[in-house]
Amino acid sequence: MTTHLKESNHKNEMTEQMTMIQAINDGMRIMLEEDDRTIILGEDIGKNGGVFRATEGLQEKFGDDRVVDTPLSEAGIIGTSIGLAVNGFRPVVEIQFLGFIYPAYEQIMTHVSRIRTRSMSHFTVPMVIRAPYGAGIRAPEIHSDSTEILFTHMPGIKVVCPSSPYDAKGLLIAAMEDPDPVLVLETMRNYRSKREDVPVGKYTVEIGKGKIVREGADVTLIAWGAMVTIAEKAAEQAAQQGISCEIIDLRTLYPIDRDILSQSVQKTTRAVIIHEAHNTGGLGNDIISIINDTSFLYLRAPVERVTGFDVPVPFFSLEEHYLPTPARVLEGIEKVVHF
Amino acid sequence: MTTHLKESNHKNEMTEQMTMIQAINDGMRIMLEEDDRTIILGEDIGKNGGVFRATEGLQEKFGDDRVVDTPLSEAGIIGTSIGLAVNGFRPVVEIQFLGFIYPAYEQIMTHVSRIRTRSMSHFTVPMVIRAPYGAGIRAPEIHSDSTEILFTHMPGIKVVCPSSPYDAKGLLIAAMEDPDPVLVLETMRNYRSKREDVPVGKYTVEIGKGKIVREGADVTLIAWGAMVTIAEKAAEQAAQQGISCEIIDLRTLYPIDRDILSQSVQKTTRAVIIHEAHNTGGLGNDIISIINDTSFLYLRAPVERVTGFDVPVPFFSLEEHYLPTPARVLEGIEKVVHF
Amino acid sequence: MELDYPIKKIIDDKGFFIDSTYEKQINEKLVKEFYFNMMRIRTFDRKAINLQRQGRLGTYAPFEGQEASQVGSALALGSNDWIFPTYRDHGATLTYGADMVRAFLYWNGRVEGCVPPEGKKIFPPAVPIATQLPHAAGAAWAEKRKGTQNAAIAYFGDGATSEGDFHEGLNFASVFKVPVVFFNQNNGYAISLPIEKQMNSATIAQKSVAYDMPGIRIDGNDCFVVYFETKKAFDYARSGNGPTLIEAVTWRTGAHTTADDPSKYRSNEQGMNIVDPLSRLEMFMKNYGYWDEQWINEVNKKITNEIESAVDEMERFPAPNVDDIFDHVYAEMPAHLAEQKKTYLTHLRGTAK
Amino acid sequence: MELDYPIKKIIDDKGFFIDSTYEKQINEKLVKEFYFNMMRIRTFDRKAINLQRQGRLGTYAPFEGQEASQVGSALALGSNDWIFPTYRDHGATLTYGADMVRAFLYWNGRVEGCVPPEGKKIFPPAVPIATQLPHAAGAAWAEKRKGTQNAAIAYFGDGATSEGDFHEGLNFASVFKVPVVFFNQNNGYAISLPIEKQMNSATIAQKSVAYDMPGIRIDGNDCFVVYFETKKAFDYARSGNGPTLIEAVTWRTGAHTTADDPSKYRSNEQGMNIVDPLSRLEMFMKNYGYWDEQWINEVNKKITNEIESAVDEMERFPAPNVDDIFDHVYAEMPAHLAEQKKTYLTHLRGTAK
Ligand SMILES: Cc1ncc(C[n+]2csc(CCOP(=O)(O)OP(=O)(O)O)c2C)c(N)n1
Ligand SMILES: Cc1ncc(C[n+]2csc(CCOP(=O)(O)OP(=O)(O)O)c2C)c(N)n1
Ligand SMILES: [Mg+2]
Ligand SMILES: [Mg+2]
Repeated sequence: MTTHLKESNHKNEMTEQMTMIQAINDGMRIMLEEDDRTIILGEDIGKNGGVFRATEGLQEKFGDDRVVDTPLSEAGIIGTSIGLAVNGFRPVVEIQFLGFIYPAYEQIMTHVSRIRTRSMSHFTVPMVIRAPYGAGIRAPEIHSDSTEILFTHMPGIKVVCPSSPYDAKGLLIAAMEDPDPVLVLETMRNYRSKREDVPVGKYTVEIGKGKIVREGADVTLIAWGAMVTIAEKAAEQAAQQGISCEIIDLRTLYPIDRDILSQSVQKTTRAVIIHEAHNTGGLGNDIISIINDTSFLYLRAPVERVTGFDVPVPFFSLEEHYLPTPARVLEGIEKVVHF
Repeated sequence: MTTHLKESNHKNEMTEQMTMIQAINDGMRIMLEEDDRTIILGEDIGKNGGVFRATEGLQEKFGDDRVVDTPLSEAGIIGTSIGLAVNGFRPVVEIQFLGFIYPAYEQIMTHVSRIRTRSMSHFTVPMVIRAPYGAGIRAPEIHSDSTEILFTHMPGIKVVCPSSPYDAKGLLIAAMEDPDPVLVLETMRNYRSKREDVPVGKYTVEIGKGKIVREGADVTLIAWGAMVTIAEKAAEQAAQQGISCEIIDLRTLYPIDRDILSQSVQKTTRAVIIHEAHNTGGLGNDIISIINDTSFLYLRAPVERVTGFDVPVPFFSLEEHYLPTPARVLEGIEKVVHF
Repeated sequence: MELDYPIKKIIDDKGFFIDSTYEKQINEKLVKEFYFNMMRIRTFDRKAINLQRQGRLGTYAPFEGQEASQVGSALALGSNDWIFPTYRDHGATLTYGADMVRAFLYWNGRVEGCVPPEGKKIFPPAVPIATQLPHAAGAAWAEKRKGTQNAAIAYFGDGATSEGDFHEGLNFASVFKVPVVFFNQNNGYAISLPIEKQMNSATIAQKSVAYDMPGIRIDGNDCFVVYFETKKAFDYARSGNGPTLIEAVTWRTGAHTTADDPSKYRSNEQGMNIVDPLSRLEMFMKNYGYWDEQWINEVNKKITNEIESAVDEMERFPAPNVDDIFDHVYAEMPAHLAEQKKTYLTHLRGTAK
Repeated sequence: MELDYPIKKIIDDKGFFIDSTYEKQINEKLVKEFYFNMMRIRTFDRKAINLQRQGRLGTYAPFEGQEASQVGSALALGSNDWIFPTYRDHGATLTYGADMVRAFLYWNGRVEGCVPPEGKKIFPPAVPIATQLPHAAGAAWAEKRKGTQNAAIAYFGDGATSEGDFHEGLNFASVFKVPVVFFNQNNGYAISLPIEKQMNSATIAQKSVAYDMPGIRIDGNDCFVVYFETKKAFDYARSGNGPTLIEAVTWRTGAHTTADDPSKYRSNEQGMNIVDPLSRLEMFMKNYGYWDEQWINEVNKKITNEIESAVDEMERFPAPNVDDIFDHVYAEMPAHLAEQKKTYLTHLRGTAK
């Protein structure tokens, strides 16, 4: 990959047990301390600390002109942040839920992603947009969308999607240091689902790099966000049948780490993609195309996709039926193995 | 396919030579005459007849309360049309260019496509959104987007994309009679590029059905909109090398006609997809997935895609370099044939 | 601008008439209707919070403090009018005729909660803020084009005024002079954001000037002024004069939702000076001889019974049907979706055994 | 509301002072600056139309009739201020210091046309209507936060007021009291739509009430009033008072763009009563002794030369570089894009031979 951020080495560094939401908070705190161009904006992020507490304590510490409660106006937030970004600041915007980013879609599609191109790099938009996304937390309608592809089909921005506290902090800091706009998708299901050791200092996780979270020989499972856990559970069950799964946590959705995908699939010769977005038009298709382009002759079975259905994300009493489950993933694994 | 509209039979019917823009105009005229629930809304569609003249003469004929010039406000147009649609009307909205649909994206994504689901079919949105799209007519920035996938990853709406006058009228009427919302993408390059015989009366082209526009044996070319012509030119050149191309004009982008794709690819064993949208996240990926799912064992070579690049559609002095050309398609054909 | 938009009231904080011109129009029937409906939705609201605490309901958005606004406005509607609520307006829709069982179901993540009784033009609650304003304008426009006397009302909060859709909805409504009432409940906060940070304007009512439509500012805790002013706006709309913007100044007594902790962003004292709309009505009833203990007791019993049995019915409601997630996407299911449904139902049967 | 927002003028249609308080502030230097700049951009504009007719330029959006608005406002800016134009505001950006060769290039579909001279804070023209308003608010906010005295101006048309971004931009600017001037050119039409159908409000200026910000309505064909009122708004902004909305009432003499046929939607008589801003300035100059034939001839010659040589340079400008479509998407090109570029350049070389 070509991004200039390198994964740091922290072998001897102090760490702390953090949840993903704490790690995100910590990442913003560090950058607010280090770089006074950093400015955080969003709805209810100040006194309230954000509806998920991602910005808890930051306004108290850095003041309400650096951690700014904005009016309820996503296009306004992104639009003014563009002005801030082209004029020397580094805005980090919280969109309360990914499903509420749509009013700002024009600003992102026609400006955030295109100002560099349009001005031949004279103006740039070093902006981070953070958005909680995904289903499974019994939230009201529209709060559970995972429409990542609306942003991966948009040259000019990058999209990352951490699944762990460590990656969340490292990718967020990388995004905040990136010279270009980065959308950070945060899976709500993982906000508090586990703690892990996270360095207390500054470090980055390179944008554009996936990670093998489980090594295996027979099938490659490709997932991101909350689906990594689903893949892990399915892999456990498959192991009991003697099927060895390798799992890739994609981590960056644009630009995709093609090398990690092709290397793994060429080794295992089979792939199952898991995502919670709708099947049609989902990012799974991009991954199938990458496999088609790079590993056609290696494949022993058609690539399987286990995804959300082609229906609006249901109201929460039925959302479990929308989301991929370990059982459905297992079926996909069996299908490619027994093809 | 499952839509209830059936292709009519017009062997003995009167026809007239029409361009695509005339055929579209004619389709709206017929429905305005036939169904007084029809109401046309948009910017500059009244006196001015639309910036492309698609609605020319309609306001004069049907009055300014049925062919309505609206304020410059896409979310307002779509939003109020939702109210009209749930309350008995059948709005047909013109968005001046697809690149200006983004301000209405929230209304389309969270309402147009979801009101049926949300209300268990109690409220429905029989609305048509027409949008000229695509590059190649030396238009200013943002006027040349082909972001169809923003709407094919949106359960609840259908997307059609005619490339010929006949299909344009037939699909438009089918869309206007459809009980669900339909986005009609109109490739500007074909508005006046050719005339053909079009029945003067009412007929429909079934939504969800592709069309073989050239039969062939060696490679299947899959295209829609302006790219059909590009595919045809490439097929001519390939024929000179003795390569026989079959061409599918997809016509409907959601739901895709999986049968026509799998039948053709299983016959030819090779496929090249041509679209002007960006490669990453483009509809080509969906088609590769369909081929993966249905025709894995038939394929002799990885599917090729010849598409717009992963860059914002350039300003028009360079747009020819963004768009697929017959020469690039020919390379793709050679690649799959000589794999 | 505040001076140009004084808050209109009919009764004061102690329940005495300020504007006695209304004395004649307010009779026992009306007063009891107010009391009944306000008490009914208050009881519903508190019950919902309780159910949520017990894990019998999902996250819930309470409207306590806003009963006069919701009941006063909803009672002003005719039975063929349209109503476009938000998630916080179940008080209004229940008053207008929504089904209480379904209102509970809604908060249990049941899509059935969005389906109105046949013939009641109650739109599903808008979750994306302000998006319902253009819908209401469109539905009202349709009524106008049909030549009926029906109108529409859109409910929305102070925070909603910052969204583009607020502006586009009002602009359309004013340009096409459609019979719609934009009913704003200014409850002081949008989640944690106080109105002073939401907007620079002293009032919401004054935003009507941008569209040359009437704008009025009323005491949203005075059910009488809410009722009569909404009625006026409807009359104005039905007579072909177009839309009105009403700012009902009220107060959200509780949390934004049951998932929210208001102590993080507002002090306990805030809102202390605001007299609860139900207490105010009670005082009014006592002041003017409408208070009838026996009737009150009966009414309260009736309400309790209704609510208990609605909860009961909600909890005995048939379990959610997986088919529903597939069956209402299109009028006719596309082939690929039918396949997804079939595969999934087969899978479910497989894992069930 | 129209009465509350009378159109301010300094000179009348015949070029005589109405408001003589300005007599002292208007001196020869200023008058000549106005004349020079207005004549310069008029000549540019007409040249561009000609070039388009000859096929030497793409579709072009003329601004004839709006020169007083564009020059009067642009001259009021300080050299460190920001300017956020639309496609129709090349008159303003040229006056402010944009490069004329690049202005021509822009209309030839050359992305180079968006790149301002170093140090000039000229944003690329906004094509999606009204989207630049929040940008201007944000850039102004940045200046405020940096503690400078710089401000920003956003240009936009009457049609733009209908978009949500107009509303959201003005709301943000007023809430955060940022130093920005929202400069509206009400030229009567948005393509074919007359302002009466765009909005129900009698004026655009009154929309300022929604944000409690100053709104003024000026004669956009009177370069003096445009200049002094814009300057006032900038002073107000620089002093920390926040934004102003200015409605400059003007007229688009020509077509919306060279692809548009205005006879479809407006009659020839419309606008006949409007005195051309340049003629008006000429009358003023003659009325008050500023008209100096010799200087005029020199200036016109100078302008013609400048424009001819700009056209010349535009046409001799290096051909568009295919690399550019790949090179400015990210600071560092992602691998897959590098591969696309390489493959395509190889393909090009292959087909070239
Ligand atoms: C477009 C959008 N952005 C954000 C949200 C999240 N959200 C839900 S309610 C709310 C505050 C609404 O405030 P207000 O309009 O005053 O209504 P209230 O909740 O006070 O009734 C927010 C920000 C949303 N639902 N939609
Ligand atoms: C979001 C969006 N919708 C539609 C268009 C197409 N369009 C270009 S200019 C224009 C009219 C603009 O009118 P106005 O704001 O009055 O500016 P003027 O052209 O008169 O200077 C329209 C509708 C656009 N550029 N952007
Ligand atoms: Mg509120
Ligand atoms: Mg205009």
